[in-house]
Amino acid sequence: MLEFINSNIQIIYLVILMIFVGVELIEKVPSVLHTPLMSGANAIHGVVIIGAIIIMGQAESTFAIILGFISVILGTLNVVGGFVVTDRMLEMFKKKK
Amino acid sequence: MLEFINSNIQIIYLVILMIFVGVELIEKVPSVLHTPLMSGANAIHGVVIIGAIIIMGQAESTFAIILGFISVILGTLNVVGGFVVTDRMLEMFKKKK
Amino acid sequence: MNKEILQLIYLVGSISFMIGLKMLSKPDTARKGNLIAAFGMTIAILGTIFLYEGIKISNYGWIFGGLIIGTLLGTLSAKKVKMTKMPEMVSLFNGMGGACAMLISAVEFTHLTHNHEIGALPKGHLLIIMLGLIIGSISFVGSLVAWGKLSGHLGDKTLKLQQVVNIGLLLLILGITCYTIMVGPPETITYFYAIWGLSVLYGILFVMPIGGADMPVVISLLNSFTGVAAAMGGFLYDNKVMLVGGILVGSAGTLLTLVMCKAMNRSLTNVLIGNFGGGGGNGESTTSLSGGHVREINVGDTAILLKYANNVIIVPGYGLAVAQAQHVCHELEEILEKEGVGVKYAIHPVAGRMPGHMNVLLAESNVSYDKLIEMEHINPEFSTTDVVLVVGANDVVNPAAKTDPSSPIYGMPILDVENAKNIIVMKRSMKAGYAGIENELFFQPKTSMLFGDAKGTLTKLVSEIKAL
Amino acid sequence: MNKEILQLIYLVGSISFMIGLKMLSKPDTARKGNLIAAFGMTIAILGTIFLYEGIKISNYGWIFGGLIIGTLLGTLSAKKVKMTKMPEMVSLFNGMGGACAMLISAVEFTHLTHNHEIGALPKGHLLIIMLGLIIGSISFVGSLVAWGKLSGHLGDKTLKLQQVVNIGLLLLILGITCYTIMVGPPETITYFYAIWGLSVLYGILFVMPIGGADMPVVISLLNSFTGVAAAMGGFLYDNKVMLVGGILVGSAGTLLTLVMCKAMNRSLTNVLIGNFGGGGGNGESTTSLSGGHVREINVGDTAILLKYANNVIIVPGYGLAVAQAQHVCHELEEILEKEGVGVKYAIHPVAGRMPGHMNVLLAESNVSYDKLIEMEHINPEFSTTDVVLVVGANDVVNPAAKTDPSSPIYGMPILDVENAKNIIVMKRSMKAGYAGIENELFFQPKTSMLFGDAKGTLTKLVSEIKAL
Ligand SMILES: NC(=O)c1ccc[n+]([C@@H]2O[C@H](COP(=O)([O-])OP(=O)(O)OC[C@H]3O[C@@H](n4cnc5c(N)ncnc54)[C@H](OP(=O)(O)O)[C@@H]3O)[C@@H](O)[C@H]2O)c1
Ligand SMILES: NC(=O)c1ccc[n+]([C@@H]2O[C@H](COP(=O)([O-])OP(=O)(O)OC[C@H]3O[C@@H](n4cnc5c(N)ncnc54)[C@H](OP(=O)(O)O)[C@@H]3O)[C@@H](O)[C@H]2O)c1
Repeated sequence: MLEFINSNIQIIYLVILMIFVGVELIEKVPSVLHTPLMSGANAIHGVVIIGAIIIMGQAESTFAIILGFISVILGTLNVVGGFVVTDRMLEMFKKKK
Repeated sequence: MLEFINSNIQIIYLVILMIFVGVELIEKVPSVLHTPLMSGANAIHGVVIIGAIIIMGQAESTFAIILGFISVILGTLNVVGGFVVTDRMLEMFKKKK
Repeated sequence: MNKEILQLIYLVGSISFMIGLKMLSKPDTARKGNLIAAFGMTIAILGTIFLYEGIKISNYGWIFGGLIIGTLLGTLSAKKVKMTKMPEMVSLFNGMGGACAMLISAVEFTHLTHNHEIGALPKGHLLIIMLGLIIGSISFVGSLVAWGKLSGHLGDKTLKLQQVVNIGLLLLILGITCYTIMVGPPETITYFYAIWGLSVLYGILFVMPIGGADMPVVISLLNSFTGVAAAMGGFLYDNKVMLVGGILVGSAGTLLTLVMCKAMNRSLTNVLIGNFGGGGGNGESTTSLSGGHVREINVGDTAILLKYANNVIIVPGYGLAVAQAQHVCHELEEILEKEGVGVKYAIHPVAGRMPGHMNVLLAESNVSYDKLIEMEHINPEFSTTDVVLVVGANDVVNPAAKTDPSSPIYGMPILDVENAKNIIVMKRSMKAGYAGIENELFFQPKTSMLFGDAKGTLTKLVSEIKAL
Repeated sequence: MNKEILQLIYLVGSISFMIGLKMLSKPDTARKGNLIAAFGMTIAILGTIFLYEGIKISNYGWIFGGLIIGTLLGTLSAKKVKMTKMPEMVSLFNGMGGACAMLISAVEFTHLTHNHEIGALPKGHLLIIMLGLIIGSISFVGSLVAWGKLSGHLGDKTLKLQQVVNIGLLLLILGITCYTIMVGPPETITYFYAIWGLSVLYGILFVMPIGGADMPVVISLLNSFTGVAAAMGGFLYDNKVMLVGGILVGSAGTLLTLVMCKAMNRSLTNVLIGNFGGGGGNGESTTSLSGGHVREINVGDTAILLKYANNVIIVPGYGLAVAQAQHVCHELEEILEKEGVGVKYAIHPVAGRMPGHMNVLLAESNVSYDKLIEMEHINPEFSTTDVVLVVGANDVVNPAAKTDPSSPIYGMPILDVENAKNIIVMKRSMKAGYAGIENELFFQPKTSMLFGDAKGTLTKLVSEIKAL
């Protein structure tokens, strides 16, 4: 345990700081923005697509190619759909006369 | 440059995240708390005392011992004085009937 | 060299996620923040494709193919979805992310078993892969179920002892995972697929019993799950941008879930495990517990009351969304404004079935943003208001939240409509709202009920006022 | 093993700094937050003493000696300092931290030159050490100067071409530093001491010309400097807790500085380089530009006005602090309350000479926290207030901030005292306040001036009201 903590101390600091940043960013959000924010965060975790690209890029067997291809599509859906939907929601909030 | 960034990438992430945390924490602070907060932050940077302890602990020459001793005293002043002053200020803010 | 540049790109991407999320949390900058995050994502993706070491040239076709298909499908569905179907859409996209994390784990597991002896698999890697698999699967299947419920394809189904089964299942999954990692038995591969299957099952059982109306909370929770699953990818590939994106969303999503629960005055456990207490008043009744009587009003009288009022506050609720009455509601507002009546909307944070539901809905029908006043700011104004028009809202105007400690919604902040001179409530019947409890407001002397579907009634109201 | 435990202690310490700072930014939790940060500091210090590798047994005496002396001196001076002298004290403690960072750099430099050939010193280390030296020295000397100014030992001294000299000096320092690090000349040691000396000089010249009243902003800036200097120590020893503490304070301090400037409607550059524009109205005049006249009132009439008012708002300003009139002000409040007059205090964010100055001052005299109302909340109340008593405030009630775009304070939010039925202004003369500009408020028909030292006048007022 102690050993594990020590060999990963940098990552542990990073993770703790990130959690802090995430929490701080949300604390101030007005309730009107809850849904767009949820949707924007949803798009951001689509960064998992990078993992999909990596496995796709290294795939050799048909199994890996098929799964990789599917996961690239799914990841892209998450990213693109997420950002577009968020943008559409936020478009509605712009002040109108 | 590129090389430097790469060999210190973890630290760079750490520093950026910390800056973010610092900024986020302050953004919400009501003006009443500016002075206590400044004073509390002042106490926290007294963590430099740890450096003073390290040089003191390893000191061999008289020069190092004297400078180390002075810096331990100065650092302690910063830490202890800082926290006590902050506490005194905040004590005043507690609700009174 | 490539590697160094890629690191730098990831750094910029990570920062753009943080800044984007920060800007997303303020109304003025939200839209720009979304674009910044999208920019960071784009460079991170392109950087990975062109600079990541070990991507085989022959696979570029597949990668771009997948990207193009995903982009087309994603853009199309995101563009054409109706505003009221947003939560479903978000849930679906979230599920895609979960599935992606799940598949990555599956592929990486086969790599792992290829390159190492079973029984000598590196424990750290295995743990990360399995966590990614479990969380990703739960998020994937859970999101699909949530989507099904929101769009009405699935009802609430509760097995007997549901909670016991769920907890048992979760323990079983974790147990097998620990055993597999620690001991590294020869059947590791079998166990891996067993864990996968059980996780999928758990995803279904986890979301199935939760009330359809609680879905926004659940979606937010699953959103943060997918974030954590993405972060596992970050650990796996030692990839900072995945780590930052995943963990940011994981922590922000968790807090957002709690904030949403708080706005409804329910605990997360309450949402996940129990449904509301008695649900007594679900039947209809026209006399209240305290003996008050219901006073009905017709469209003609309402029209007169509204036309000659100085100021009117409209309180929209879930019923407005059900009836899709936002456009005619805006029409009513315009006509009244033309007659010199001041009209505002009172927006309760949890009116409707998702946070900001009313804002999104009314914005869709071009209601000016300045007219949407949040609860804290509008509450003091009710006492000087001539007419309050409650359109399909119920719980958010229920005074029991303030007066009756035994009520399930006790403590939830509500709109103080009962301070106004006249209150007109539009709904179809005397049935209860989401919380399933009776509403004393409907029996108060100042309140009149205008029964009927919100859209129909509002349309009639508009033509009546025009005719006056 | 020791090393591992120490890492863990540092981790806990770092987290406690973050949590402490977070709690410090909310009124309810501020005090606890301070204690949590202090706890984290304590374990980090003790951990270093007992677990750091390479601390010689023979030096424990010195270490504990230093700690004990520092603790005694620190506690004593912090306990007995007067509340109004707080900014001085903070400045002094900040200077100690800067000096500590500076000395560490000096010692580490001698280590470096011991262990390496001159000319082959490791560049990275050298850079960190020099930055620590420069920033630490500036912070140390600058804080001392700020302390001197605040406590009145030092006046404002501006050389001709001060800004040019300062910038030149800074460039010189940076130039020598770069040269020394890059080239590694044989005179490295000489250059090092030259840099040290020049930094000390820069610290003096940097703070000297800045107006005494701007010191709180400067202290906040120097505070963040010390944070950065501490972070250099973190890099030097690869010590995470120093890094976290230093950088947190560096970034939080910088933002705090900007927030403080914003509350005064001045830019940081403005504070650091220029003094206020014309400073025209610094002489006395009894007719305003727009022709209004000053109406005087005596203590007797004021007493009657106050006693028979329904509600009174007291607006404290810098003059209250100068006159040390907070206790008698509280006495006045109590007497009025006893007579059935509702009394509140209107707190402007930058009234006085440091943020929260008025809160600290009034709290010292036991004024209840509930009676101190912040600007945004009290502004709507002025229109229903019978008497506003302005005690030694000037700029914060100057309507020019709202009406005169050419005024140096234009755009600063102010207290809307001119909406009240009667305004009584207590000050010694018609002289201007901090911004050096005339105040139309004093010439308005509803305003009466009550000249004299705040403490004396308030004391008379109290006995007059008692006698009535
Ligand atoms: N916003 C969120 O994030 C969120 C998420 C989950 C749960 N919730 C919960 O949802 C509730 C929201 O309160 P609310 O006041 O907006 O809604 P509500 O309490 O659910 O009441 C909605 C009312 O609208 C009426 N209605 C339904 N269809 C209608 C139609 N076509 N025309 C006219 N009226 C119609 C219903 O009465 P009839 O059947 O008699 O017509 C019902 O009483 C709260 O309890 C909240 O905690 C909110
Ligand atoms: N709070 C901060 O952080 C901070 C920091 C730096 C600068 N500032 C600046 O300081 C100003 C604060 O505004 P303010 O309204 O509080 O103060 P002010 O504008 O400086 O005015 C103070 C007034 O008090 C009077 N006074 C001085 N000694 C007195 C005594 N013994 N008895 C009675 N009256 C006395 C002076 O007039 P007489 O000489 O006629 O008596 C003076 O006009 C703002 O301009 C702000 O930007 C604030």
